[in-house]
This record gives sequence, C-alpha cells and structure tokens, in this order.
Amino acid sequence: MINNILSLLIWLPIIAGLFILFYKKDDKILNIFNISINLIVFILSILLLNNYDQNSSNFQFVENIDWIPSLNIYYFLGVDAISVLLIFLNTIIFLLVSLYNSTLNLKKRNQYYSSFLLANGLTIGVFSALDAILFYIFFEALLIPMFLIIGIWGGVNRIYASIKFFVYTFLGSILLLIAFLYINSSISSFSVLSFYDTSFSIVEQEWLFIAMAIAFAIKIPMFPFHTWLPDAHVEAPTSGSVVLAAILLKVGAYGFIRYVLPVVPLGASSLDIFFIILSLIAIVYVGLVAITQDDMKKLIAYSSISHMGFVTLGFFLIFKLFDNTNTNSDIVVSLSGSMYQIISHGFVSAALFICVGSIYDRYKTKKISDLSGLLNQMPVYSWFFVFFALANCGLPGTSSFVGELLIILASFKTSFIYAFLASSTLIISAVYSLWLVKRVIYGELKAGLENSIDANFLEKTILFVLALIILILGIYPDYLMSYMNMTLQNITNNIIIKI
Amino acid sequence: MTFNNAFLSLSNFIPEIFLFSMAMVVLLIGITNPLKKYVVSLTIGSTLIALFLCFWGYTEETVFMFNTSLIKDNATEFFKILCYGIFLIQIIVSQKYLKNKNLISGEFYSLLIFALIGCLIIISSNNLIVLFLGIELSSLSLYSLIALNRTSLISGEAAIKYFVLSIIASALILFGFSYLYGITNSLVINEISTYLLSNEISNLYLFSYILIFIGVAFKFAVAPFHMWLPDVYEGAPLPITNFIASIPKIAFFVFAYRFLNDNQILFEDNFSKFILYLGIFSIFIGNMYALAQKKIMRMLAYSGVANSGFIFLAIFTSIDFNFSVAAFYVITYTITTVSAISIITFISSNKFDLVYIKDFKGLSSKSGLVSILFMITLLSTAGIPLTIGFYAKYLVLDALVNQNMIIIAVIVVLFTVIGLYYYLRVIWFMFFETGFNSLIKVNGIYYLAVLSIIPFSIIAIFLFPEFAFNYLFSILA
Amino acid sequence: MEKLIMYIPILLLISSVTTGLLSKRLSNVHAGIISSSLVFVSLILSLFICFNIFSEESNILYDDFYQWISIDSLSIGMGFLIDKLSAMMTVVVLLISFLVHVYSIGYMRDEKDFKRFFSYIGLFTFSMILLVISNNLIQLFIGWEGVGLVSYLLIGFFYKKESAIKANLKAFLINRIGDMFFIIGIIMVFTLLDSFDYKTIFLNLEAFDIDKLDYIYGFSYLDIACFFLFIGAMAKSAQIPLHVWLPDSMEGPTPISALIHAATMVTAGIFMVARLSPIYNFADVTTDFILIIGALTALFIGVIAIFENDIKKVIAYSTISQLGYMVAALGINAYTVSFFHLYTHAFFKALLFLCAGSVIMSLHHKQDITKMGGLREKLPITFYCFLIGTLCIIGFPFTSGFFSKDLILEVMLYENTNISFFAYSLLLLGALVTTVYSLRLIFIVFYGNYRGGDLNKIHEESYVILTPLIILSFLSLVSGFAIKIFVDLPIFMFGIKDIHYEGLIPFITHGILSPASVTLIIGFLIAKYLYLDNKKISLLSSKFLVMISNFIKTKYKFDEFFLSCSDLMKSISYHAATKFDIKIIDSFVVNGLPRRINRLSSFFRSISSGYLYHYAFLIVFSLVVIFGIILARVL
Amino acid sequence: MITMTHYLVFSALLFCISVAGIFINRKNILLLLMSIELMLLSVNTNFIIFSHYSNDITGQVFVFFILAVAAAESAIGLAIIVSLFRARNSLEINLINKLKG
Repeated sequence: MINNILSLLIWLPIIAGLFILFYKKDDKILNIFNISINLIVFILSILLLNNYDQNSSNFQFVENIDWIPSLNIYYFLGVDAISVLLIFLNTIIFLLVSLYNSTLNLKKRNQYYSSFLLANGLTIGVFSALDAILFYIFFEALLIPMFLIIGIWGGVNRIYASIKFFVYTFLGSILLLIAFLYINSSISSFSVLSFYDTSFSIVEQEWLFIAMAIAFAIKIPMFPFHTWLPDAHVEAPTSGSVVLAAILLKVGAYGFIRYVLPVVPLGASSLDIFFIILSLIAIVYVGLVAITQDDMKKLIAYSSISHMGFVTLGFFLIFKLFDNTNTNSDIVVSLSGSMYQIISHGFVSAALFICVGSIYDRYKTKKISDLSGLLNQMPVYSWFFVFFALANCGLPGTSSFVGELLIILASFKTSFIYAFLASSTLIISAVYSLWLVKRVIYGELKAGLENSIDANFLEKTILFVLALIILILGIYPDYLMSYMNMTLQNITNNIIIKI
Repeated sequence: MTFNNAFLSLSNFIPEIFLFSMAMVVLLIGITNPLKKYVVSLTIGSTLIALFLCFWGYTEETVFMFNTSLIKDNATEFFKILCYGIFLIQIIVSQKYLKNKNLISGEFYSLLIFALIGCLIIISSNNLIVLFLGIELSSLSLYSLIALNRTSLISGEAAIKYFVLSIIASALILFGFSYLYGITNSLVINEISTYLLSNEISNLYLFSYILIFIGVAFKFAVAPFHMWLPDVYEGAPLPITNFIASIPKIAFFVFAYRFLNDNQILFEDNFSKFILYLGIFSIFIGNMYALAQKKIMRMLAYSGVANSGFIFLAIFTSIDFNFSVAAFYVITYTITTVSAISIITFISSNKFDLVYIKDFKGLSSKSGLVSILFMITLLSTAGIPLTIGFYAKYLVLDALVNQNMIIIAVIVVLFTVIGLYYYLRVIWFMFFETGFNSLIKVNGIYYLAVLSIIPFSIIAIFLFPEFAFNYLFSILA
Repeated sequence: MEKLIMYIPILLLISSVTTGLLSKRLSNVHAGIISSSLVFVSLILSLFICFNIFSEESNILYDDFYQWISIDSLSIGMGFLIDKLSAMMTVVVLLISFLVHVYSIGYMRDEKDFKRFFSYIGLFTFSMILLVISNNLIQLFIGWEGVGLVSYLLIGFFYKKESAIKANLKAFLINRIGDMFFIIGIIMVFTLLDSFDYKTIFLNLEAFDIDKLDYIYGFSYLDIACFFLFIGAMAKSAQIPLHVWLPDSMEGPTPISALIHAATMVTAGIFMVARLSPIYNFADVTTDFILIIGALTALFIGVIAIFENDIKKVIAYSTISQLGYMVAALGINAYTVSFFHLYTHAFFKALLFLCAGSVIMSLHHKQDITKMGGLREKLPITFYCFLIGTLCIIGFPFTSGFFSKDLILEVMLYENTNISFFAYSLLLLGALVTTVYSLRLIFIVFYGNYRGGDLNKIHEESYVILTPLIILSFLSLVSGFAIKIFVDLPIFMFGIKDIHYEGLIPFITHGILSPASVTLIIGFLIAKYLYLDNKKISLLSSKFLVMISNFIKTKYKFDEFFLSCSDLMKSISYHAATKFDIKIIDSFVVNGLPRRINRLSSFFRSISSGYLYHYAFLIVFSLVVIFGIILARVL
Repeated sequence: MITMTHYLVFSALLFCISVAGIFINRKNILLLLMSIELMLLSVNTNFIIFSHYSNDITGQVFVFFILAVAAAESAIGLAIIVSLFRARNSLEINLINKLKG
C-alpha cells in the first residue's frame, strides 16, 4: 500500500468525487463523507511525509506503468521533497476547506464537493507526475473543476472571470504542450529524468524556455500576465479563492522548479534578467496597486501576486548567483527561500481568504468602504484577521518572514538594487495589510454592521490551526529547510552541470 | 471460375445485400397503413442483423470481389462496423424527434438505409465506377432526405444548396477520374496508385488528384468548399444532419485513404502543401466563423469545418506516419459530433426546437446528466484532456512537431484556443445561467442510456487508449 | 546558568500567553498578579545572572537554544549572549517592566481589555529580552520587529479612537522604513563577514584586512552597512527625521509610554549600535553622521517641548532629545557612556511618565497642562517624585542625570574634533532647553493655581500606583553613582575604550564647575521668570522670535512631509491600479485581443450572403486560385 | 488535324461554361439543372475521348453510368424544386438566402 500511495492519493478523491455526484439527498451525510475523504487523504499524505527518506536525493514512491508506450507516455509517478511538501500543503488546505464548506449553505452541494474532491486529486497528480504529458494532463484537467467552481458558485461577474481564467491559462499551457512535444521529438521520451539529461543548443533552449515559462508565468501569475487572478478571486466563492491562492498558484511555481529551470537552464540563464525585472515589478508595482483596492479579495489577490513575485525572483536569481560565486550553496539558499515562500504563502493567503469569506458571509460585502470597527462586533475573527495581516506583511516569527529574508539575502548577493527593491516589500506590504486592518477591524463599528455572530467553533478551529502552522513555520523553519535540502541540492546540481 | 468468384463475392457482400433488400421491405411496409408502425423497429432490427452479419463474415485476409471492383479487408470491415454502430445510435435517438415532426415514414427510413449503403459502398469500393455510384447513391438519398420536410422553407433551401454544390463536387471528382483514366487506362484504384511505381508523376496526374481532393474537401466541408455545411446543418432535420455529419465523413476518409495509401503523390510537394494549407485555412475560417454564431447547429457546423481542417492536416502528416493519426482524428471527431447532435436531437424532440445557443440556459438544473454528457462531448471537440479529443489534436500536433513544422503547430494551437472559447460558451449557458425553457422535457432512461454510450467511451478510451492506437495502426499499416 | 537564561523568556512568554488566551477564565486582578509575579521571578533570575557576570572578569555566557535555519553554508541559531552589556540591559528592562506591571494593575483596573493589555506587555518584555540577549543579528531583528509589533498593538490599544489607530499605523510604518534599511544592513554585514553570529562576525572582522574593503563613492563598504543599520536605529530610537511617530505614540496608555516609549524599546537602537560597536569602530563617516543627527535631535526636538501643552507629549519630546544625547555619544564611539545615559534615563524617564500618568489619572484623563496647575498640595507624593525626575533630567548635581549627561558632555569635549565641538555646543544648548521645558512643566502643572475647575475632587491614587513611583525615584537618585561600572564597561570581545575619568570626586567637582551647570542656572532663571512668575519678556514678542517660535510650533513640518509622502503613495497606487493595470493591461491587451477577434469574426459573418451563386462562385474562384498557384509552381 | 488535346480543351471549356452558368445565372433554378447536366456531359466527353484514343471500352461503360446517374440527379433536382416552389411560389434564386452567416 505504501508503494503505490501516490496513486491512492490521486485516485481516492477523484473517484469519491465522481461517486458523490450521484447522491444529493442529505446534506449532513454529504458533509461527513466529504470531510472523511479529505481526512483520509490528509492522513495518507502524512504517511507520505513520514515515510519519505529526506536524506536521499532521488525520486521516491516511484510508480512506472506502461500507459501509452506507442507515444512514449507512461503512468510515471514519484515524489521528491518539494512534491511531498506541496502535496502535504494541498491535502491540509483541502481538509480545512472541506471543514469550512460544511458550515456554508450551498446550492448543488454534492456537485460543489465533487468539484473540490476532483481538484484535490488532480492537484496531487500534478505534484507527483514525473511524465511530462501526464503532468500536462493533470495540469489541464485541473482547470475544469476550478472553472466550474468559479462559474457556478461565483459572484456576479462569475462567467467573465471563469472564462477569462480558463481561456487564459489554457492559452499558456498549450504552448507548454508544444514545448514538451518538441523535447520528445528529439529525445523520444517524456520522462522528467530524461528531460534533465537533455542538452539542447542555446537557441532551442531559449525558445523552449519562453514557451514553458509563459505557461507557468500565467499560472503563478507573473506581472504582465496577472490580471486574471484578481477577477477570478473576486468572483470565486471563498473556498474557491482559498484553493486558487493556496494551491493553484503553487502549481505554476512547481512547474518552474521542476520543468523549466533544470531542463532548459541555458535558455533561462540567458533570459533571466527579464524575469528578474518582472518579479521585481511584481513585488513593487503590484504591491503598490494593492494599496488602494477597495475590494478586500482583490487586495489580497494583488498581495498574492506580489508575494509570488518573491518566489519567481528566488528562482531566477540563481544564474546570476552562480556567475558571481561558482558555488551552489547560494543557489540552494535562494531556492529554499522560494520554496519556503511558496508554502508559507499557501497558508497565509488561505487564512486571509477564509477570514474575508466569513466576513462576506455575515455582511454580504467585501468592500472595505462598507466595513469598519469589526473588532467591536466579532473580536475572535478580528484578532485572527490582524494576526494573518501581520503574517502577510512578513513579520518575523511568522512563516512569511523566512522566505523573504532568504530571497533578499540571495538578491543582495547578485545586486544591491535587487535587494533594495525586494526589501521595499517590508514597507509596501505593511502599508496594504495594516491599512486594511485599520479600516476594517479598528475604529468605531459602522452602523448596520451590528447583529452578526462571531466565529463558531469550526471556524475558530480552522483559523487556529492555520495560525498555529504559520507560527510554527516561522519559529522553527529548520525542519522544512533540512527536509528540502537534499532535493534542492539535487536540483541545483541538475541545473549547474548544464551551465 | 467466374461463378466461383461471383459466389465468393456475393457471400462477402451479404450484409449490404441484406440491408438493401430490407430497405425495400421498409419502403413497402411504409406505405401499408397497418404495418406502418413497425418501420422503426424493422430498420433497427435489420441494421442490427447487418451488423451481426458483418461480424460473422469477418475475415483477416484481404478479399477482392466482383473482379477487383470491391475490396474487403480489416480497414473496410472496421469502418463499416463503425458506420453501423453510429447509424444505430442515430436512428434510436431520433425516433421521438421524428415522431414529433411526423417524419416517420417508410421512405424516410429506406432512404436513410440507402444513404448508409452508399457510404458502405464508398468504403469498400476499389473501382472508380463503383465508387462513383456509391457517392451518388448516398448523396441522392440525402438530397431527398433533406428536402423531405416539405412544410419548412429552410429545409428546401438547404436541399437545393446541397444538391447543386455537391453535384459540382461530384463533377469535379469525375473530371479528375476521367483524367486518371486517361493517364492510366484503368479504373481500378490500386492500379492507379501502382501506376506511379513505373512512371513519375505527370502534371495531369497531379491535377486530377487535386481535382479529386477538392471534391473530397467539399465532402469534408473544408474551407473554402464548406459553405453548404452550415446551411445544411441548420436546414435539414436533425437526424439527417446527424447522418451527414458523421457517416459520409468516414466514407470519404476511406476514399482518401484508398487514393493516397502507398501512393507516391503524397510525397509530391505541391500536393502535400495543397492539403496542408487547405487544412490550415479551414481551421482558421471554421473557428473564426464559429466564434460569432448564435445558433447551435451553425456553430457545430463551423467547428466541423475547423475539425475537417485538422483532418486534412492529419492526412498531410501521413507522409511519414501511416493513416492511423488521420483515422483516429476522423473517428474521434465523428463520434463526438454524433454524440453532440444526438443530444441536441434528444433535447429538442418536444414542442420546442432548440435552435439558439442561449436555449441551453440552465440545462444542468433540469438534467445534470445530460448537461454533463454534453460538456464531455464539447470538451472532447475542443481537445481538453480527459477526453479522446485531446489525443486526436495531440497526435496531429505531435506529427507536425516531428516534421519540424513548429510554427504551423503553434498557429493551429492558437486557433484551438479560439475554438475553446465558443465551446465554453455553451457550457456556461448550461451550467452558469438559470431559467431553462419549461417546454423541454429531458427524460427517458432508455434514451439517456443510449446517449451516454459515446461520452463514456470517450472517457474510457482516454484512460486506456493504447489498444485503440495499436488496432488502428495494425489495420491501416 | 545557561538553563536559567532560557527560563527568562519562557516565563515571560507564559505570562503573555496565559493572560492572553485564558482571558475568559481569569479575573483582572489575578491576571495582573500572575503576570507581575512571573516578571518578578525573571527579574530575580536576571539579577542573579547579572551578579554572576560581574563577579568574575570577562565572563561571557554564550550558547544557542536551537538551530533556526541551517542551509549548508548559512546557519542561523536562536540563542543568547550574556556579557555585562546585555546583562545590565536585561536587568533594566525587567525592572522597569516589573514596576510598570505593578503600576498598571492600578492604572488599568477599570479597563475592559485589562488582560489583553497585560498579555501585550508580557509579549513586549519577551521580545525585548529576545532582542537584548540575542547572539546573532537575525534574532536581534526578530526581537526588534517584535517590540515594534507590540508597540503597534499598544498604541492602538484604544482601537475606537481614530487618532490612536492613525498613530499606531504611523508608528509601525515609520519603523518599517527603518527596518527595511536595517535588514539590508544586516545582510551587508553578513555578506562581508559571512555570518549572522556576533562572535563569528567579530572574529572575522578582526581577521579581516580593512584595506581590502571596497569603496563605493568614497564610502567604505562598512560605512554603508553601518549607515543602513543606523537608519534602523533612527526609526526605533526616534531620531530626526524618523522621530515623528513617537509623539503620536502617546495615544497609548501611559504605563506603555513609560515602558516602551521611554525606557526600553526606544533605546533598542542605542543598544544595537553599542552591541555592534566593533563594526562601528571602522565606520568613521557614519559615526560622524550619527553624531550630527544625535546632536541636532537633542537640541531641536527639545525646543519643540517648550511649546507643547500636552503633558505626555512634552515628556515624549524630552525623551527624543535625551535619545539624541545617547546617539551623539555613540557618534564619538563612546558606547559605554551612551549606555550609561540609557540606563539612568530609563529610570527617571519612566518615573516622569508614571508620575504624569498618576496626574492624568487623578484629573480623569485630562492631559492639557494649561488646564492644570497648583497640584502640589493635592498630589504631594506624585509632586515630589516628579520633582526628582525633573532634577534628574535637567542634570541637577548628584542626581543620576547629572552624572550621565555630564559624562557625555565631558567625553564630547575631550574628543576635540570640529564636528564633536559643534555637537558639544548643540548639546550644551540642548541642556539649557531641557532645563527650560522640564521646569516649565513642573511650574505649570504643580505651581500656580488650578485652572481646571474644582480642585477638591482631586486626590492621590492608590499605593499600587504610588509605590512604583517611589521606587523609581529612589533609583533615579542613586543610580548615577554606578558611573564607575560603566566607565570601564568592556564592549563584547573588545577592550575598554579609555574615557577621561579620574574617579568620583574629581568628576563631581569638575562637573559642577562645567558650563553645564551654567546652563542649568540660566535655564532655571528663564523658566522661573516665564512660567512661575508669568512675566512677559518684550524681547520674546519681537517679530523675529515670534516667527521662529511659530515655525517651531509647526514641529518643523515633518509630519506634513510624511503625510504628503503617504498621499503620493496612495495616488501612485490609485493611478497604477486604474490607469495601467485595468485600462492598459487588462482592457487593452488581455480583453482587447479577444474583443478584436470577435469583431473580425462577426465581420466575416456579415459578409457571407447565403446566395447559391456566391457559393458556387467562391468554389470556382478558389479552384482557379489553387490551380493558378500550382501551375505557377510546376511550370 | 484535330488531336486529342483539342478534344480535351473542348471538354474543359464545356465544363467551365457550365460552372459559369451556375454562378452567373441569378434568375431561375431550372437553368441550374441544365448547367449541371452540361457539366456531367463535359465529363462524359472526356471519358469517351480517352477510351477512344486508348481503345479501351471501360471508359464508355462509365459514361453510361454517368448518364443514368445524371438522369436520376435531374429527377431529384426537379422534385426538390417543385417542393421549393410549393413552399414559396417562386423559383427566384435571389430569394433563397434564408440560411446564411
């Protein structure tokens, strides 16, 4: 069972999701079923986390089954530390989301749950696929449940947002497919491992890099490709936004570290300056844009973009780092920073979206200008909100600080300007997060916001768990760091042997 | 000897002969009032029997019948069986619709069977005369089927348009035939192909092939020879549309296969480029027109144009593959279209005709199953993973990339993104909007079961495609 | 011993968490007692450690609690480094914190968020201790931000007051500006001496060949690093121009002003520089800069206090100017001296604030000194404590302030470079100003007659409040005599900076005869003349001086400057969001392309006529075209 | 001397004329049928020429089939036209554009 735990992780939720479509009678049973499935998946992922041997650098729990040998496509699964951690993030977020969902009153509850279960399984598939086409298939298929979630249960402009989301990401990913096909046409294999052994000419690598990077840059999203995210977030239902921010953006980042950097390092290194600049723009400019948003979800969406800017910055600094100091230690630092940022942002943004969502459930508004002084009405929520806002602006002791510190450190080693711009996030993020807090949480309670109940037990638990994780990750980061270390070393070696 | 040959041929030709006679029977009992109500069941039954006979008479080795005017091998049998299956689904699903439009009559079904036989003959013909007869048999019966709904204006119009244009097409094909005949002094297709082994390609040969394939392009509705398609889709009764969309496509694919398989012309640059650019142009036109359509059938028609473009690309890629890519694409496209049109037929087999895309509003709240089936079908047409449509597009792209035509691959892919948009539009009307027309009733477990055959097979084949690829590869090798 | 150190932060954390999370279960008094006693225990521990440190020479406790991050080359630990500096700082912090805890039990008793308050100050003390005992820069930064966070929370303690939540946002953001540079400075130090750990840093620094430093625009790398670090300190220790947050921070409860905004947190900057003094020794340009900033702050912010009417704000401004003194001392590398002033100032400034608090309380939260007066009889104990505080701050002989401030001036004079002389003169004027505003305060508040209405309702507060005052006044009086310790206080791992000092008696005599006492007398006369006897000086009403005083009353327009900065930021953000992000990227490109494609497609649709002969013609036409092309190719 | 090429050109011209007849004629549908017939006849001439020059009879067999089919075609064509006329009492081609776009 432990040998094909990955298949179990992928297919259990998917099958459960399809099964749940045919049952629509009793909500309570639906809740219990949904939560228990997610719980089982979560427990499985804990098993994965424990049984993974962090001292070996190669892929583990490998399953390699003939699927379409005539097209060299194999059902090839396997995980290294980053996949394991992302799968863990995924399962825990989906568990919390399923808990949160059971508090809502929904139309078409069974379809809602089934889309989430499908998304859960498919995401795990994305993180554990080692065959490019398999990855691509999961990557694409993941769009469908999200599309339905946003489109069916979304807000007023849901159709616009969902179509934009679907078509935009599809546009990106289809170039990815071409890139994969091209690689396959020269090495006649789709396995990631053989991707790592390829050696293309620099021009080829540049083109491949562009094709793949656009796909993932749209997914993350990076600066010029980011406009779908705020719309999607604003229109999506709360749980949808949570999944979108906590998981789907990570898929893009994962794509970078798994399929772009080690496969076409030369192309990446010759074009990295653009991506560094874009990341810095994302950090500074998008952060600035976030400040005056009046819609809380939009604000958090923009802040997510600027945080993901840190991730991409960490990814693309590595080549300059390598040029400066021909050691791979700095590269590992930078990559660890990015990975840590990915994971931490997963929790922080999820928590913030849950807070906003619960405010929305109570007051039916996400507009900052309609809210004020919630602290008087619902203290528990408000304190959690304040905490997560502080976490969002990278307060030391919370998880977000670690990643930012490491990435600023790495960026300083490449150039002072990068470090300066990157660290300006300390100010900008503080401005948008705390100004939000000032306007929404503090102050006198606005008239008409009375008679709303504070967090119920379930919501308290969810928020508390998230807060706890964020604190632990902030106070004792070394666990994850050492967990990822071997893998990142390995990836770094894969990169630098080619440049 | 001759007798022997004739006997063998007849024995191998039993299914068609049976079907033919049954068509007559259907026609007869159609006019006799008491038996009229058995028409449908008789048609279904006879098709089933023919299908069974086809299985029964299945043989591995290639057989030439009626001294090489007909051929029977794995490919023909496979495609015939496919045609039978599709035909069955269509007539089963269309009953209610026809009853409502009171089109159920002996001549309707017999004509339908004749059209089918025409296509079967095209599939199995190895001689230009027989081929021509097959084409004409199917098209003649289709003209009259389209016009059969005398009350409606548009079906007459559709009929006349289809009539005139497809005769031009047949004439072009015939013209090509005549030149081929002139060059090779033979009406046997594989002789025509083997002619090139001894002599090199003359311009006349090239021209005749281009004439023939313009005809084929017309039958596939590849732009710029596509204009008849949307009108026919809109004008004809849905079951007929369903037929026209599917079975002739298969037949003409086999036609193309016969003419191009191990034929040097495919390596002639002018010819292959002709196919390629026709395909790209068709993808462009199809998607661009489909984007602005308001009526579901026209949209499907134009998406069909785009897909035919893909089919031509697939045929083009057969230069260094064999035809399995093209065959896979054709099959995929055909069954998805059949599924789509069948679902539309099923939905609009009530008082209310489902004409506009916006009529799909809130279908999901009315019947989740139907809407999910339709979604699967559309996604397959768009080529999203989890459906075989993905493999179809994937194989074409793969072939293009392997021939280092990356730019073309990218262009094509970008058009598929446009395509995705108008499929999503239907999906959003089904799932995201509310307020479904109350006249429409979607029920009948029997119909739903039939309808769900194709979508489920779409998913199933996606999950386990290997055997399908291998099989096609083997039969078309 | 090491074990004991670990307990201090743990205890503080426990006090914070219990009062914070168990707020439903606990009653106010219990919560107060629990947390105060916990702080008290840790105070005892710290005293024990302190004595242990001072008992034998050059005894340094150094260890890691645990490894925070270790990525092969990079490794950061959470740990402690206790030398004399941090030991004494710990004692000071815990002592003041304890007293403030006790005071708060009385002061905050009828606040509904009493326990939240105690959990905050618990957390504050925790992070302050984290900062002080830290053995590496990252932990320092964590504590640094931690105290900033708590000050943010506490300034906004009365979260319904618009002014309070404005002030706390302002405080946090300005501190963030500092922190941004601070973190860059830390990273610069790291990249040069590749470690965050003090020990390693200083060892590498010794090993480092200073001539090999690379220069950027004539500033050495270390100069720039120290400069960035110091900007962090400027924000934290409220130096010009980043001082603007401190006066507003008086929106918080008064005990907080005593603990955070006078005694401990604001001195974190000083402590940091003292801690990193080995590096600062190499940064000559930056130290000059520090000196100037300190001196300017000491004088010009002091001047504002003269025109201020809010009792707490007056003390706040005086705090800033006193910090200016310390910073100035840092500017001439006299770290121990400045630390001495830090230590004395902690006591008497806390004392002043707490006294002010008790005054405010007995006047039912009135803070405007123009509404006070003649409280001497009604609040005798408070008055005497306040008097002692004032004497200390104006540096009256034999009080603690006298020792520390005179020592600073002495050292400044002794340095004799041009800059140090300039600074000296500024500081001297600053001493004068200090005298004036401090005496003004005491004259206006406690002398004259009451201007606030009925005097009889006013009475002393309970002893919970008064005892800390008494203790503090005692400490403020005597703490100065510890001068010897500070004068030969060794900076970690480095020798003692030789300071011109020949023992207590000569120092005192010399101090009394120094210009400082002259300024004292002049200041006293001016204050008496203006505020006690309320005489008008015609000179002061001359146009020029009025203009100057009006300018001073505007607080040199620093607030306006920062306000306009924030407005600029907002407008940039607004325009970026609406004009660029929505208009250009989204509408024009992302949605614009599909829109155009859609238009094209409907155009195509409109041109297809549906006539049979058009169809036929199109077929024939394309036939011709195809044949034409192919003919052209073959022929 | 008339060679095979002349005949071929002739039939090609015939074909072109008939095609032109289809899209130049904008009045009456019946004319369409005639030009269609002409089209098929041009093909027939082709076949006859080829079979004559390469004295091989099969081509002429083909011609008979084509003639038969052409007859059937025109029959069905007329039938459609009749039903069309029933529906809208005119054979104007200009009116046949309900289906477009």
